[in-house]
Amino acid sequence: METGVAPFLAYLLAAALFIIGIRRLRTPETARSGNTIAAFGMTVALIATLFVIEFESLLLIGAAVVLGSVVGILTAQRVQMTAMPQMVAAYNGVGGGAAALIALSEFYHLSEEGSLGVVAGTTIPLTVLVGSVSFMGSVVAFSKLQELAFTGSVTFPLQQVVNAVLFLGILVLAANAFLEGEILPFLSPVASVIAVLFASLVLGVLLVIPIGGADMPIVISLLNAFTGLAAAASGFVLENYILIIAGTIVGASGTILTRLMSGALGRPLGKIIFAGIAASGGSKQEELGERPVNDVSASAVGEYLSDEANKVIIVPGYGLAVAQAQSVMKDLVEALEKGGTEVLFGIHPVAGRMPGHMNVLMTEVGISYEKLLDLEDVNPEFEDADAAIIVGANDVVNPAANDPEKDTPISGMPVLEVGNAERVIFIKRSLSPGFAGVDNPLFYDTDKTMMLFADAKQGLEEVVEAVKNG
Amino acid sequence: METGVAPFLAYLLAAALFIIGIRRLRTPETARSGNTIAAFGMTVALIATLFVIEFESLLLIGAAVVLGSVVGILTAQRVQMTAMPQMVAAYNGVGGGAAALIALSEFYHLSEEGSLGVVAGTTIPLTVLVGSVSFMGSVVAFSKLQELAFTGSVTFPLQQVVNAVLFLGILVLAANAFLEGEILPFLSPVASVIAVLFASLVLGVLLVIPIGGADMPIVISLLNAFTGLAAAASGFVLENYILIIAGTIVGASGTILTRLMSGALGRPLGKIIFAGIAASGGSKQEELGERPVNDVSASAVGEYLSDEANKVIIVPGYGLAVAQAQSVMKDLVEALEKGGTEVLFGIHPVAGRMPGHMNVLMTEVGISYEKLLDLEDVNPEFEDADAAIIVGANDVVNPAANDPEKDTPISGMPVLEVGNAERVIFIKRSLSPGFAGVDNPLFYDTDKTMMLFADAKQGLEEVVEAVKNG
Amino acid sequence: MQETLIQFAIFIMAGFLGFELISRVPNLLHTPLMSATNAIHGIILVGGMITIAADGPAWVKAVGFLAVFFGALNVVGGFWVTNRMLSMFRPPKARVKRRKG
Amino acid sequence: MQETLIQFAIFIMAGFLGFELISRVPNLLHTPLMSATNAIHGIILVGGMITIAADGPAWVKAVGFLAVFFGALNVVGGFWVTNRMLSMFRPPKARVKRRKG
Ligand SMILES: NC(=O)c1ccc[n+]([C@@H]2O[C@H](COP(=O)([O-])OP(=O)(O)OC[C@H]3O[C@@H](n4cnc5c(N)ncnc54)[C@H](OP(=O)(O)O)[C@@H]3O)[C@@H](O)[C@H]2O)c1
Ligand SMILES: NC(=O)c1ccc[n+]([C@@H]2O[C@H](COP(=O)([O-])OP(=O)(O)OC[C@H]3O[C@@H](n4cnc5c(N)ncnc54)[C@H](OP(=O)(O)O)[C@@H]3O)[C@@H](O)[C@H]2O)c1
Repeated sequence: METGVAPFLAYLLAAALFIIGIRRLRTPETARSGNTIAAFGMTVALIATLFVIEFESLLLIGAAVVLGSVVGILTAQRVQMTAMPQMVAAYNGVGGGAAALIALSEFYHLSEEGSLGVVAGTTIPLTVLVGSVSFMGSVVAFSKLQELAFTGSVTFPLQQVVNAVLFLGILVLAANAFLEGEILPFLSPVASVIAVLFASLVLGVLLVIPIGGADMPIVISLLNAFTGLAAAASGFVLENYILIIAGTIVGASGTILTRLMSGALGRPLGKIIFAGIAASGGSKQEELGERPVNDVSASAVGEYLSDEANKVIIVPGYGLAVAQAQSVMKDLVEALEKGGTEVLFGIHPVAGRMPGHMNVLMTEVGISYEKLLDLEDVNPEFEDADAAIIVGANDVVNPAANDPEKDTPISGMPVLEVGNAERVIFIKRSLSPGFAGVDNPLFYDTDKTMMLFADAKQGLEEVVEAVKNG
Repeated sequence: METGVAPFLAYLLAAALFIIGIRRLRTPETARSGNTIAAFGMTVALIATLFVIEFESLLLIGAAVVLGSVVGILTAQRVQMTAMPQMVAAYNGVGGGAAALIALSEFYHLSEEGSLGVVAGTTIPLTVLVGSVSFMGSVVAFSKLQELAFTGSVTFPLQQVVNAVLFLGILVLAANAFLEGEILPFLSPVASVIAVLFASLVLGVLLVIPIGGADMPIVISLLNAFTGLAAAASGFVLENYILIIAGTIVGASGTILTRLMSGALGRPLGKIIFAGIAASGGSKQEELGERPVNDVSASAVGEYLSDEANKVIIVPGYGLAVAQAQSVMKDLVEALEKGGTEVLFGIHPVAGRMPGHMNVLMTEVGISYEKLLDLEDVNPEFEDADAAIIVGANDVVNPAANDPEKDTPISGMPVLEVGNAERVIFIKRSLSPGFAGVDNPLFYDTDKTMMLFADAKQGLEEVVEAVKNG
Repeated sequence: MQETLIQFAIFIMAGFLGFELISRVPNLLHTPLMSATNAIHGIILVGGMITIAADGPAWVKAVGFLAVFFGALNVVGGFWVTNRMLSMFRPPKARVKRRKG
Repeated sequence: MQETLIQFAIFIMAGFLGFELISRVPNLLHTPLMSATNAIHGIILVGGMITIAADGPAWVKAVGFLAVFFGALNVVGGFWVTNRMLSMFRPPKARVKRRKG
């Protein structure tokens, strides 16, 4: 389809606005305006599109857009910050679904016209496949994270074989569509593409159910890249440059974030996706309950903090998000600062369940991002800190990761060196390890470590009380 | 011109190799391979071009390429590192010249075919203009830096008016070429473009002669951007994507470096180019010879360094390059380190006469780049340094730049805070200020500062002797 | 063919650009980044609008309708939630210069 | 027209990409960077080769010859001298981890 000059330039403007928007996501000061600029770019692209399409369809389009927007606003406005991973999954899924449906109807149009070339003939089934996998994969990821269904790792015998057969079937159907029914004469090309769509939906489910809930963010990031590439592929079919540019940029983005996460987890991506080992991770924990720990009360912690601590570094982790303890955390910071104690945060890149997730939760309750130091910046600070308070985290502070004698799933991952602080205070419910299932030697350092066994929220509340009274 | 599939993909590969090559210029470890990769990309592009052109021309092309390569290798192999600015100017100039000549002959071809459209009709004269200005501008810059001709600021009455008239003339000639001689019937289109070329050569000279030699790096960087854009413009005319991509990337590069330099100089680009004030800069120096300074001998400096200094930070500047003192500098480092003194370098972004120039000179003599700290990294180091040795530099260490009461050409420029060191040692020939013509209050701090008045090379040699004996 | 080649060139350029752009976003902002890029791939909505506008039987129209609905949900929800997140990254009142190292 | 538009799109993308690429090169390497990009715009040599190959009178051939000569000088000299510079940036023998700040 030839786009006119004005729409083409509008698309180019939109692409430039996306680029400028993403550039501005580099600093917290400019990030919000960056998002606004990108949204403006989207508006430009959509308005330009209205000029290249027939007038009659406007009503249908308008209805769908309004409906989608309303649902989008309602969900986006209500979601809790701790539920961000599943929200991103949901929006990503519908994007993938849209790509698959568009490819399907484009296939219908092109084969009606009889103008299906090599490019469209191969790209369309691919887009249907990728988009559908992204859709159902995201649905499953959403259900896992929201704990609606498929929690844990769902496996069944011969799973890999079933996946392989299904994938082969999809290839045959795609070839049949491209070759106009020469392979399976009873299936018309359009019917074949529809079959590809449904088979890919099933594949999406099967691919994601064996992966443990904690690995979901990686899956979501990967599916995000997939959806971007599906959009780019649609751009090839529709000969629309804005789709190619924006889709590819998102594809690259998702790829980088995925690599970053799997890298920080110290496990190759392939293992996460194909082995479903994540689920078994949690079960590796050895029974070590016999070793003594320094089990303390919240008031003991509060006393130490208000009497002895001039500088405290807090390390939040996944458990804080689960317990929704972020606003109590703010209370603790205020109580400590009122008493003249300096408070900093050490945010590990993979703390929580989504990259940068802890930063969002802490800023949500009004803790300034200038206090949120990353790994490199905070590690030298522990040396002159009087206490490191670890709330609902384990892996990101586990010195076992850098013990050359141990071979653990987190071996080699740089961690926050909380052990350099004067005292180490853990607030968690038990001695159970975290996501990676690796026991933490710091728990048993009875001279240095205080273990406060409690839910993060309750524990923090009690500590805040104690600090205020202390 | 339609490029075939294979050459097109080869061009795309070449573009990718350029991009990867530039990416690798980010760290000293990878930079050399980056340059090799870019050179390989160039080879790919050139070989691909051999497949799109007629066989008969190969001899002519071969001869020109061999000749150009021989001259290129000979000059590149012989040039001294201190002469890098003029060498870059020279290569840049020939690139601009090539762009202008190509545009001219392309104009001839298209007007013969009668297929000169709006795009080519406007782009070609522009390319001729930009390329020719870049050519002669670079020639003038080269002569200034090599001190062959035009040294200092060459001005004459009504210079701006002459430039404006010349520019208008070029516009008329260009319009005449585009309108097939409708404005000046006695000049054929091709003759008009030739006239544009010659007039632009003159303009190139006139634009650059009033700018002082010290401002030349900025001019060179700007002309570098120009040549890149001329190459991109040729790409539009020849419908060749590799020219567009590579040319634009270089255009962007030159623009950034130019902004960086003029920003660091604290003067808007417009002033540098249109006012020729740079020349007057050096003459602003006030006569302050009466104020006492602590004039010392090389042996006194050597004695202090070997007896009292455990940590020394050296700040090299333009004078070091002029005096070719880089290898003596290496001797000094070795002598000091032998005596157990820690030696670091503080490299200001605009020290010398080209961005990053001092780094090249220091690494040339084998000083490890890990010792070359930039502004941000070195400033905190001065506090526990026993001496800061400033060799042939002034502006980059001048505290007057940050004196709110003074309004100088360098006001606002961040400088190296040498005053925080225990002692400050200047090695320069006189009390004359540097490029910006701003007197340095540190000269007159007789308690803290030692002034060793000497040529950088001689002075350093004597200091090295003294350190060895001390 | 030429057309496809050029699209491929654009694709390669956009890929490089994407890598450069994203790799400079700090971890602090990775969650909003993921959410914002997620919204940007809602650009697929443009494709949906073009497709829905072409002639076709009811089922194809229905498919197009669903696609546009999905796309709009992706775009609007994505940008909205990103904005909500980023509005929390307020600049600190008393700006403390963060010590390096 | 469509062709020119697409070229323009490529131009814009390359411009953004150029900015991102260059702005990440540290000052330490700015001189080699300037020299290397200078060599890259020698790509104009491709244009010279195409032009010289087209038919034309002797003066046009001569112009083309000069253009190719200039272009080759730009390319070869530029990469060569950059390589000379960069070969001096040897990795330090005893690698001292540079203290931050
Ligand atoms: N950020 C990402 O992008 C990402 C993505 C995927 C995976 N991961 C992985 O997730 C892990 C993150 O490390 P992390 O240190 O943040 O978490 P973690 O190592 O998984 O530890 C979480 C801890 O929180 C505690 N906890 C759970 N619920 C709690 C509650 N209600 N109150 C108090 N404590 C509670 C658990 O101990 P109790 O049961 O004893 O309370 C557990 O030890 C890393 O291994 C990382 O690789 C991260
Ligand atoms: N790097 C860039 O990209 C760039 C580009 C354009 C302009 N600039 C400007 O250049 C300046 C660079 O600052 P800078 O501190 O390096 O240099 P500077 O301020 O220009 O000072 C150079 C000093 O070197 C001394 N000198 C000259 N020849 C000497 C010799 N043979 N032996 C010993 N000393 C000699 C001069 O003093 P005596 O005459 O007393 O010896 C002069 O004070 C800045 O103002 C910068 O803005 C830089």
